[in-house]
Order: sequence, then structure tokens, then C-alpha cells
Amino acid sequence: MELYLAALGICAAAAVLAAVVTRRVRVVVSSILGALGCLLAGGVALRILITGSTSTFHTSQLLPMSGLSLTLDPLAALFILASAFVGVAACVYCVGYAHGAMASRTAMTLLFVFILTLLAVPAASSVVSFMFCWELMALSSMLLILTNQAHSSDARAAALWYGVMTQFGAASILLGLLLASLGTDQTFSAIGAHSSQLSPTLRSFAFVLVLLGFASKAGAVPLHVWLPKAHPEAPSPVSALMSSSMVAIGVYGMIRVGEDLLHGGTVWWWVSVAALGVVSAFYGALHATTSTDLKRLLAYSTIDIQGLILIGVGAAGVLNDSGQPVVAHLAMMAVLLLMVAHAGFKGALFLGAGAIEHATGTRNLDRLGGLIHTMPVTAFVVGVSACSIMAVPTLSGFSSEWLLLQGLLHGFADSSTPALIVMLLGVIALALTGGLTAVAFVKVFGIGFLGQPRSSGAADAREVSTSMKVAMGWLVVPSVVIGVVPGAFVALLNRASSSALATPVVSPIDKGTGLVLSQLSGAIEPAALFVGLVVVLIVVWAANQRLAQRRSRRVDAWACGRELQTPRMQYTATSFAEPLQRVFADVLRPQNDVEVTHVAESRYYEQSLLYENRVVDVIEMRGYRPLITAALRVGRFSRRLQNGSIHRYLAFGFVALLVILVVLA
Amino acid sequence: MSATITTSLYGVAATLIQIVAVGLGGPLLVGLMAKVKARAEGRVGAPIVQPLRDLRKLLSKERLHARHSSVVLPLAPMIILAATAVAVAISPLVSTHPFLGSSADILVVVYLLLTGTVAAALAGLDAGTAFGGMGSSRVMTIGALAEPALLVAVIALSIQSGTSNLPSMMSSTIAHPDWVFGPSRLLALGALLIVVIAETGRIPVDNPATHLELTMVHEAMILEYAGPELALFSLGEAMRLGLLFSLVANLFFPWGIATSDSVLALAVGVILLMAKAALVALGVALIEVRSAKLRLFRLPELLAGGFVLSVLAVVTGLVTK
Amino acid sequence: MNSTYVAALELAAGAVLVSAVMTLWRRSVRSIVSMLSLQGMALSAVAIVLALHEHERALFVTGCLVFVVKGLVVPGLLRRVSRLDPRSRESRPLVNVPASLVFAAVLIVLSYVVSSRITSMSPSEASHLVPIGVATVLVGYFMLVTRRRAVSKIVGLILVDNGIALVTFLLTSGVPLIVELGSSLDVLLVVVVLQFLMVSMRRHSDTDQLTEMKALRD
Amino acid sequence: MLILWVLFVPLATTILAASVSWRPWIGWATSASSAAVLGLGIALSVATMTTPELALHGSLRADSLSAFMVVVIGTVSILATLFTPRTMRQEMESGITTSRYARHYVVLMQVFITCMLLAVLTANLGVLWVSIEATTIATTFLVSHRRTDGAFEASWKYVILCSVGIALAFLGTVLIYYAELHTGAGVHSSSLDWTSVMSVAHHLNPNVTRLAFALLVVGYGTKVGLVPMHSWLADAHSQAPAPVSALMSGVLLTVAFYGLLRFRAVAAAALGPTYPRTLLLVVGLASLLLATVMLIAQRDLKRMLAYSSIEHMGLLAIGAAVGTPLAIAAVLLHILGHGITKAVLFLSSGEIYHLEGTTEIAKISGLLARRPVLGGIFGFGLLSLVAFPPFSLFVSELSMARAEVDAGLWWVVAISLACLGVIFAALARHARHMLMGATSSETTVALTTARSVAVPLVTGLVVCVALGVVSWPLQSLLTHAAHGVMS
Repeated sequence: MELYLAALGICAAAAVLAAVVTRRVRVVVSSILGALGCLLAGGVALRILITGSTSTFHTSQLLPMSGLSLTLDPLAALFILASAFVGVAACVYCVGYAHGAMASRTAMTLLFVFILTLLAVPAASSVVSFMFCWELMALSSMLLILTNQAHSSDARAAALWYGVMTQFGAASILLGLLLASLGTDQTFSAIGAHSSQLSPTLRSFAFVLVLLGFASKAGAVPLHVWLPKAHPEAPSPVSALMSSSMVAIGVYGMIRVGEDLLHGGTVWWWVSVAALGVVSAFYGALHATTSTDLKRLLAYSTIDIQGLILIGVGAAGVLNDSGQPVVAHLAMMAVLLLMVAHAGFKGALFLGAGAIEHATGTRNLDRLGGLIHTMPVTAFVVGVSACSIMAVPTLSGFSSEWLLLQGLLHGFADSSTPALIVMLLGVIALALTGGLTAVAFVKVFGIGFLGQPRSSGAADAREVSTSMKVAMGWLVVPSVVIGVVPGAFVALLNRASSSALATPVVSPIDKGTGLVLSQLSGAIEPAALFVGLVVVLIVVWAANQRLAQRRSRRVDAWACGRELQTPRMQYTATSFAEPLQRVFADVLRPQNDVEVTHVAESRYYEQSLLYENRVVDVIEMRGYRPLITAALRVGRFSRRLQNGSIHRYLAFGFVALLVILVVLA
Repeated sequence: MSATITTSLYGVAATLIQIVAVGLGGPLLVGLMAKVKARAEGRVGAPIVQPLRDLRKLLSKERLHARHSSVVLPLAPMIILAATAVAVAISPLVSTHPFLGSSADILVVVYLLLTGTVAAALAGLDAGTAFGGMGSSRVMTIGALAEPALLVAVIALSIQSGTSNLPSMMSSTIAHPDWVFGPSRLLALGALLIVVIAETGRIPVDNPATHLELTMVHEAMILEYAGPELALFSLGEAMRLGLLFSLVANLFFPWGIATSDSVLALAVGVILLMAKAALVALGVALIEVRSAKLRLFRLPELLAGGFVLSVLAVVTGLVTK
Repeated sequence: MNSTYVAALELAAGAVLVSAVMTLWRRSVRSIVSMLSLQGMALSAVAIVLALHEHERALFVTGCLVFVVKGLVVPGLLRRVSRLDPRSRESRPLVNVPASLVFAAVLIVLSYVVSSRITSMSPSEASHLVPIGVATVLVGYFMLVTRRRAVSKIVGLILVDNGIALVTFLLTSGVPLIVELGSSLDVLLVVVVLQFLMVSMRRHSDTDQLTEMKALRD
Repeated sequence: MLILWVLFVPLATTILAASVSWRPWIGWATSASSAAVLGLGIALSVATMTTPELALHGSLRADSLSAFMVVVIGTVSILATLFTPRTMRQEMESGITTSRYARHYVVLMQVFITCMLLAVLTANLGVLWVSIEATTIATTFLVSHRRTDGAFEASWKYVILCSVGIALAFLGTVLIYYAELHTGAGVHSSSLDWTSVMSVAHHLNPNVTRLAFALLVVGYGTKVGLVPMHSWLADAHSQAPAPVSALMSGVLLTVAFYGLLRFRAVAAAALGPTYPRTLLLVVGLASLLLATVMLIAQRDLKRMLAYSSIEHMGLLAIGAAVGTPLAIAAVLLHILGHGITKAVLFLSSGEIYHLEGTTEIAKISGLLARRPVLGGIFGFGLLSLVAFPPFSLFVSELSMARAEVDAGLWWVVAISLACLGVIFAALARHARHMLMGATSSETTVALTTARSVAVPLVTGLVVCVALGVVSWPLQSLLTHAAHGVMS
């Protein structure tokens, strides 16, 4: 615990340092300090996951009227580990990335405060401590979105959306936690010990409230609207942290409150979690395929993966409640593995997107292309991470999704109707999103890195600095390691899962390098698959070299014999996704505008043709905009209350006086 | 100890036999289908071994790379080949316990096939031409729509067996012959057939024999391929076809597959596999002959049909359990 | 002695309420101010009668003070202010006079109902009259709300104060400290308001200007 | 003796300011006097921790609550008076003020502060009323200090509404006194002394006390800015000079609230907790709702801050309604946090007005780009106002919510949180407009903000953070004060 506090202290020191020293020192020294803090926190978390111990800390000197309580248990440690891992990358990345507004005093300080809170929220173990860290996390991330506010009205709007959503979410969580903590001293251990005495209605009510808040943070549809606005607008290291760690903490909250504090509750809680997951996964994947803004695409893909994670959480909850603890553990471990894997590859993708934006000045895929030639390292990082998110064997996305599918598959053995519905919907959602994710990320890599540059920015791109490359490389490691030897993490996952679920069982996964479920049935040895793939690749390569000519000749692309090939003739991201957009037009509701200008002489000849295609978030348009309009209308209407007339003001008091007299008489 | 070594030796042998069988059999199946189609249309058609001859000829040609292409261009066919070969190696096609049988999970096969599709689509985008992009876009669209049907159909089969481990699935089917004609199986078979047609680019999803801009999907994607790379690409595609046909055949009719370690069993396994795959190929060829290619935007209806069939398969499987 | 005391008390208190209602009735500023002056005197009479009955010297002094301040000084000041304004009638009250009177009647009934709950605690001759004080407060407040003229508003304010003072005298004749404090501060406030009015009149030469200012609004 | 010093220091400063004509050093002297008040307040707090009640001749008394209020008044008035020389200089430069009116201003400010100190230190509930009434008189002239049409209008509304309200409070006080006289306990000596009222509070006639407390809530509620008599607040705050607004919003409202807290204890003792709770909840929630809807489409910066004061007073009323020790302690911390935050915001809004020449939200934009320090202070002040951690309002609002849920009032928490959410959205929307956006073409260079402006305001915000993070030394005082007001 002391080391953990020291890690938090180092992050705080980095924040303070960033606030006081000069620009050059600020960027380098405080970033390194921050990275060290994250490394230390990660080390502590790892040790707790290995030993399975739990340690607590309480001081009444901080946080008036309640005191600060921190508890490190394996569940918290796993989330801290994931955040710390991405945190290291974000700090190192900043050394090369921070310029302009991001290098400012405020932004750098807030970055380290944000990292600090990401490390602290999972450990906070009383209502006030949790809300304090949670709100500080929300505040720092909201302000970080505003880093480029002077030049981007989108950033201002995004921060507003995010702030409002997160505040309502926090309110909901607060009320839920306070209800759950009735009759206790508000520490999590006391809530956990006492919650079984609460009435079922109260517990359910508390859970629903908490779920609303956490689901919003986790980016679950329909509470996701802030996410595709906020994640793209934040500076890339912040986007990486938000998308890989902060949304995961939303899931952490659900697990912590639902399973640990309220002991699982009833089945329908988890059915609703899974339902949120199904909707999110599908909606997120669909929007990811049609987005052309690279970071917006990544943000929607985060919603997609979060949906899968929620499906797993829901499945684990349902199975745990209906007496299938072994499979429940399997599902929970799958979720946790997917969370860690997602932290890695989504972090890498966002940092890669940042590198692209840094190098080309745009993140619009329609204006990129050919970057594999100029930015090979970034291309490698994005390529591997994209493959991982597409669940290409033997990368981390594959291992974790396979495990999740195994959880769902064996969940079918449970014959209760809610369980079957959850499993069925989960499988369908996984199946639907798998293909869509592939489209989205083939688009990212194929349009962004292959072909010819579609703009001068893309043509003049240069590879980014060493620190950024190192940071991106660091985040590729988990994709490969978790993918090839997932078995190495089973013990850690089992500890975290056991501290999450009230019914500890023997790990459903055997020890070893692969994932072998001998209690159930099913196994993969990704290491063997990896070796197999490599061997075949080498054999094919060698054979190809032996059997055919070695030298290759560069020629113009043939393209059915067309003479002239310009970059503008390539498929763009928009056109790439157009067929799918058409297929899912009923869900996406794309808006198309065609504007034809005819030549003056004849309307049969067109001078120019303007085609515009937009995909807006239907839920935002149909669900949120009317609410905002209504609120503004109420605001404008109620201005009449204070119309400046003193007669009216006096009348308010007179009426109140009469009411009092009548009531008391 | 020696028994273990023998078992692994047989496993290695089975794996190698499977790879060779699919590597040779895949192109032969393509040839067979062309032959069947030709005959059905009243033509003589090329010999069945024509695809193998084409491969040999392509391998001896000059290696040409398009100007703006990158390392993806030569790498993609190799990845397709590697992914398919590993999928073949782990799948119980000839024997129920090939060398990498511990990972013989049907989901792994599904994801390896997806990997191949991804590599191919990236290859199409690499040269930066309009045709390549069009092909990739269409292939990915079809793939994205076929994926749910494939995965859910596979899950339907796995639920029945209680595992997604391929050897276990097959041995449980052998143990329960009554499953073969159960409604769940038939529905899943229907879904899988549609998926197989989509994944292998056959009519009515795609026409492998056309180079017409409006109808082509796969061919547009590989437009920039020539020589040895084209040969590897075609081989990879043929092996995918072989693998899919063999898997479908074995999943629904696993009898004949070698369950014990003996040369005889392996030999029987190879021959029966050839026969079963040829039967599937015949069926698909006949479907091709009897149907016209669908418009691109009619395809979702077909694939959605496949998806619904597979969901029905799961549901009926759960109901009749 | 006792019946004289009661009669005198009732007469004086009744005069307070009647003058309050009269202010609602009359329209010309001059007569409203006269009513106010009358009310101030009646109020001081209540205090003096009570003081004589209870032998409270301090209350007697207070009564005299009230006579001077509320009966003479404040009305005088008001007259001076109203002379600055050429128009001398309440032009268009927010609630017209007949309706105001009906409403005043309702308020009086209400104050009886309310006061009975208070005075039931320790009934005495004086506390029987508390409803009159409460009614004066309500009528004054009503005037404050419904009359547009600045002078009328101040009169309403003074009515409220007088009503409260009446209640105070009747309920707690014993200890005049806070009574004194209260009434003297009220007077101070009224003077503040008056000064305000004068400054404003010098700027705009129209009292309506002040009450109808609506520049500050949402 | 300490108590007397607390009153003597500002009184002496008042006399000093009245006796010489305006010089900037007089402004600094008033700051020094406020600092002395703060120091004495701290000393008083320490003293009350050991002796629960310090009394002087039966007319002045101090318990932990009074001492805490002295600290609040001292803290906020330091901030406000530090800006006196600057405000006067600016006003004289622009011809709004002459040296004569500057003297009036300083004297009235000191009278204002002295009255507030008297209000919290008096032992007598009648004198409490008198001192609060006296603040009305002082502030009326401060509100109209600029002598514009708007200032006159605001102070006219202010004085009329507050006179009526305070008159009702007087009636309430009289009724309490009446009830005290007839408790049968034979109390006749001490005329509304807090200690003696509390000692017989259990015997007060419930009917009378019920009416009295209702009148007191409406009456003192007027000065607190609670619905239904809140209407003066936005006008007065928006028209008064910034330091006056800061002082009014930061402490005047809460000094009146202090009166309500005292009477709540009396009412709770006489009637049980339900009646005062219901009444305070009604006015508190009504104020909160009103502030919410009024903030949504607010167009003026200072009015926005004023409605936010109504919001916070509503929260305080709700906290007082709960009335548990935790709730009261949270209310007190909230009073201090709100006082400092609001002072910082009003003072920086004064600077904004000085720079922009307007307080219309629609006409201000890109402040952060043009005035990074001032904009930053204002922005962080708003963040403190909407109760983000690590600012102290977060902890106090959270503790109030805890106390409310513990008291079974979770639906109140639900409504309050919903309102706070909407308020956050509204304030964030306005802040986005004012603070953010690109620099306008005329001034492309970011301008610095005077150190004399930045240092006090930043210090204020830092104090807010410290109060919100560190428990020591306030926690025990708050608990002490909360228990003191309960007994």
C-alpha cells in the first residue's frame, strides 16, 4: 500500500512539476516522472494480482467529514494495472507529442491529474472517496478535451456533452451508492457486509441508478452520445487513456457495485446489462464501419468492444445468479482479459491516430493514404493493433473473444430462460459485430496506409519521433503477448475474477501457456498456432523464392488497362463503407444531398455535381436533441417569472403568506 | 511413452496428409466444379487438373508489383496461405486427432478464415486503384454479412455437442447418428451452405469467371496480381474452398474419418474425404448452374436468410434439447 | 375602569383597522396620507391605553413616540414627497377598488381565523384584538402589492409596520425593548425609502417611473 | 473580551474611514481590519472549542457557530475589501464616483461588515433581527452606489422587498417572544436571549411557534434569497459594485441564514423535527427549482451568479431541513466554500465588466484566449461553484446528500441532483460562450492580468481546494458548531 501511495504521490508530483516549471522541462521531466509513477503503480498492482493479497488504507486527515479510504484488492489491481500500462505509454508519448496547447501548464498538469485519478478510482473504497476520485477524473478529462478549444468548436461542444452526461451519471451513481450504503459508515466493506439486509426493491433501485451512471461512462448505447464526440477531440494520449482506461472503469464500477457490494442481486439486473451490451456492440460496430474520421471510428469501436464486455459481465452475472459459478468465472475472466487486451490495442490505435494527425494534420481517412511508405513504424503498430481488434489469431483480441465465446457457449448448458436469452443475444451480437469490425479496420489500414496519398498532408508525412514510436510499441506488446501466451495471465485473471464474484471456484482454465478448459470442454494453444503460422509463412516464402523468380519489377498498376491513375480515383473510406451503409440504412439513417448544377445551355449537361453524405448519430438526434430543445424552451419560458415588475415580486410573497396562514389556520 | 510418440507421429502424418490433400484437392475441386458446370451447359470444359497447371504456369512468370503497392502485396497471399494451411492442419479432416488437435477449435477456423479475407481485402487496396478498392469493399461487405451466419451456425453445432472442439464435435456426432437429420442440424447446414458459397465467391454471390466491372467482386480485388503472387493467391483461395467443403462434409457426416491410429484408417479417411468434398462441390456446382448471379444489393437478403437460418438452428437446438 | 379600558382599547384598535381599509378605498394621495396619520395616532392611543392599564412607563413613552413619528412626522414627509408629483390620484390600481374592498373583507376573516389559534393560549382583553393587527398587516401588504404609485407602496409598507406594531403592543405589552427597536428601525427604513423616492423624483419627476421600472429582468 | 474586539476593530475602521476623506490607503486599512477580524475569529474558534459559550454582559455571546460565522465574514470581507482601492480607482477614472462617494462607499462597507458581525455575535434574537435590518439599510445605498437607473431600480426593489420581508421576520420574532412569555416557566427577565429561549423551547406553544417559524422563514428567507421573496437578489447583485455583490452573496445571505439556523433549533425543540423540516424543504426545493429554470436561458453574467446564489441557498435550506449534525456541519462548510467561491466569481466578473464594458453573456467570448489568467480564475471558480472536487463545495454537497439519504429523504437528493445536473449544463453552456472560442481579430495577444487581481482570487480558490481536501483544522469546529446549534 505504501508503494501504491508513493506511485500516486509521484503522479501528483509530476502534476505539480508540470504546473511550475518551464515548457521544455515540463514536457520531458514531468512526463518521465509520470511514467515512473505509472510503472510503480503497475508493479504494485501486479504484485497484488500475483499474491492475491488485499491491503487497505484510511486517513481521516483528508476529505473532510468522511476521510479517504483506499483498498487494493485483485479486482481493483487489474484495472489499475491496465490503466498504469496505458499511462506509461501516454506519458512517454507526450514527450514527442506535446506541442502548442497540449504542452501548456494547464494541459500537462491535468494530464497527470487524470492519470492519477485513473489509478486511484479502482482503489477508492468508500462512497465519498470513490465519488471524489470519480469526479476528479471526470473534471480532468473534461478539461483535457478542451485543450484545443481555441481552434475547435467541436472540442467545445464535445466537452459540454461529456461534462453534462458525466455529471448526470455521477449524480445517478452517487444516489445509488448512498441508497446502497444506508445504515452503514459508507465504506465499501461495510456496504458489502450490510447490503444483504436491504430490501430487494431498494437494492434493485440502487443498482439501476448506479448502472445508469456507469453505463454512461462505459459508453453503453443509448448513454454513449458523449463518447464519439469527446474521444476524438481530446489530444491523442488523452483519447488513448479515455478510451482504454476510463471507459473500463465504468465497467469496473458495475462489477464492483453489482457483484461485490450488492452480491449479484437478481437475474434481471444482469440481463439488462447484457442487453445494453448487445445494443452497444451492434450500434458501435455499425457506426465504426461508416465513420471516416479516424478517431471517431476508434471511439465507436470502443463502444462496440465495451458492448462485448458488458455482454460478458451480464452473462457472468446471470450465470452466477443461476448457479453456474464455473462458467460465470469463465465469462468474468474473459471480460477482464478483453478489457486488458482492449486497453492495449485501443491505446495503441489512438496513439497511432495521434501520430497520423501529428504527421499529416488530418484524421479524416478520406484525405489519407500511402502512409505505410512514409510511416512504417506507425503502420506496423496500427496494423497489428487493428488485426488484434479484428480478432485475428493469435493476437489478444482473438484470445479474449474466444474465451468470451466459450463462456457464452457453455452458458447454454444453463437451462433457465434469462440465461439462454443472454447467451443467445450475446452470441448474435458477437457474430454481427465481428464482421463489421473487420470492415472498419480493413478500412482504417487499407485506406489510411495503403494506396496513394489523397492529400498533400498525407503525401508529405514523416515518421514521428522516437518517444512516440516507443510509446506505441509499448502498447503493441500486450496485443502480441496476450495473444500468444494468454495462459500466462490466467492466474491473475482468476484472482481478479474471484474477488469480483462472491462464489470463488477453482479456476475454469488450466495452468499453461494456452487456454485449456478441461472442466468444461474446449482448448486453444495460441502459441502452437503462432508457431504453425510462422512455419507455414517461412515455408511458403522459401518455396516462393525457390520456385519463382526472385527479383520483382515495378510497373504501373494495370487497373483493367486504364492509362491514367490518379489518387482521386481510389476508393475512399466513404465509398468503401457505402455498400454496408446502404444495407443498414434503416438503422444509420444516412443523410444524402445531391446538388447538380447544369450548364446554362442545356439541362441535359451537368457542369458540376456535389454529393454529400453524412451519418449522424440517430440516438442523439431523436433522443437527446428534443430534450435539449425542451429544456431551453422551459428556460426561456420561465424568464417571464422574473419580468422586472415589483408588483409581481411582492405578490409572490403575499401569496406565500396567505398560503401559510390558510394552511396553519 | 512410446504410445504418446506414436500418437504424435500419427498426428503429424495426419496433419501433413491433410495439408497436402487440401493443397492439391482444393484446385482439383475448382477444376471439378468448372467441369461440372461446363458439362451441364453442354460444353466439354477444361480438364479437372487445369487449375494445377495454371498454378505451375503462373509460378514461372515474371514477378510484377504495381507502382504504389507496398509490402502488403506480396505478403497477403502468403498470409492467406498460412492461415488456411494452419486451419487445415488443426481441423480433423482425415483424422480426429491431427497434430495441433489441441487447438482444433471451430472458432479458430472461423477466425483464421476471417484473417484470410482481411488479408485479401487489404491486398486489393494496396495498389491504390479504383478496381481494387471496389473489390475489397464488396468482399468485406459480403464477409461482414456472412460472418454472423457462419459464427452462429457454428455455435449452433457447438451447443449441440456442448463444445466447440472439432474432434469432440465429430465424435459426438458419430455417437449420436440421430442428430444428423435433426431440424437444428439441417437448418445449420442450410446456413453454412449459403456462407460457404459466399466465402468461396461462387454464384449467386460472385461470379469467379467474369471480369465485368459491374458484377465482379473477387476478381476486381486481385486485378493487380500477376505471376507467382497470383499463383499463391489462387492456391490459397482454392485451399479455403477445399477446407470449407471438407469441413461442411465432415461436420454433417463425420463417418469415415480416422478415429484410430493406423495407416489403413488414414487412407480410408483421405479417400472418403475426397469423396465427400467432391459431393459437396458437385452440389455447389449444380446450384451455380441453376442460378443467376444476384445484384450486389440483393445479396444482404440472401445472407440475412442464412443468418436467420442459423439463429433458428440455435433456437430449435435449445428447444429440442 | 375595566370596561372603559376595554372600550378605549377596542375603539383605538378598531380605528387602526378602519383607517387601513380606508386607505384602500380612497384614491387621492392626500386622503390616503391623512388616513395614515389617523392610523398612527390610533396606534399610539392603543399603546397609551395599554400603558395606563398595565402601568408600564416605557410603553407610555413608546406610545408618545409613535404619536409623534407615525402620526405626524412620517405623514408629513409623505405629504412633502407627494407634492413633488403633479398627479395626486392613484390612477389605475392593479386590482380595482371594489374588488380590493371585498378582498380586504376576506383578509379580515382570515386573520380572525388565524389569530384565534394564537390567542387561545392566553386569552386577555388585549389579545382578543390581535386579529385587528393581523388584518392590518394583510391589508397593508395587499395595498403594497396592488397599488402602482410609489407613495401608495410606502403607505402599504407603513400599514404593515403599524399592524405588526399593533400585534406587538397587544401581545407583549410587558417588555417594550424590541418593540421600540422594531418600530424605530422601521421608521428608519421608511425614511430611507422616502429619501430614495425624493432622489428618484428629482431625476425623473414622476413617481410612476420608479414603480414601473422594468429594465432589470430576465 | 475577544468578542468585543471583533466588533471594535471594524467599528474603529468605520470611524476612521468616516473621519478622513478618501485615500487608497483607507481601502488597505479596511482589508487589514478584515484580516484582523479573521484572526480574531480564528482565536474565537479556538476559544469556543474549550469553552462552549463565551458571553459578555449577557448581550454578546459566541459559540462555535458564531465563531465560525466570524471566520466566514472575515475571509470573504478580506477578498472584497482588497478590491476596494482598485474598484474606486476604476470608478473615479470613468467618472462614476467622486471622492465623496468613495468615502460613503468605504464607510457603508464597514458598517455593513460590522452589522453582520453583530448579527452573529449578539445573544439576543431581537438584536439579531435589528442587525440584519441594519444591513439592509447599509446595502441599499451600496447597491445604488453607481447611481445609474439600473442601480436605483435594483435598490428600490431591494429595499421594498426586504422591508416587507424583514417586517414579517419581526412579527415572527414577536410571536416567539410572546410564546416565551407564556411558557409558564416564569421567564420574564432576559427578553429573547438565545440561551433562555432555548432553555424553554420545549414548552413553547406549538400553534404560535408554528406560525412564528413560518413567518421567520419567509422573513429571513427574504434576506437569504429563498423563494418566494428572492426576486430582489438578481437585480441587486447585478447592479451593485463587484465587491459589494461579493460580500452580499458571499456572506450577507448566509448571515441571514444563520438567523434561520438559530430559529430552526428553537422550532425543532418546540415542534419536533417534522414541521421545520417540511417548511425548509419546501422553500429550499422551490429555490433550487427556480434557480434551475432561471439559469437555463440566463443572459447576464452577474444575474447568472446571483441565481446560482439562490441555488446554493436552496441547498443550504435543504441541508438545514435535515438538521442532523452531519447535515449542519456540511451546511456550515458549504457556507464558507460558497462564500469564498462566490466572492472570487463576483470579483472576477467585476474585472470582466471593467474590461468588456458589459456583463451580457452573448457579448463576451474567447476570454480564455485573451485573458488567460482572468478567464482561468473565472473558469475554475465556476468549476468550484458546480461542486467539482477538489473544491470544498463538492465535499459539503456530498455530505449534505449523505445526511439527507440517511434521514430518509432520498427523493430530495434525487430532485436536488437532477437540478444540479441541469444547472451544471446551463452554467457550462454559458461558460463555453464566455470563456472559450478563438481570439477576436483586434486583440490577438493574450493580455496579462494585474497581480493585485490575480493573487487574491487564486488564493481564494486555493483555500477552497484546501478546505475540500484537508480535514484539519475545520472539521472539529464544524462538528462542534453543529452540535452547539442542535442542543
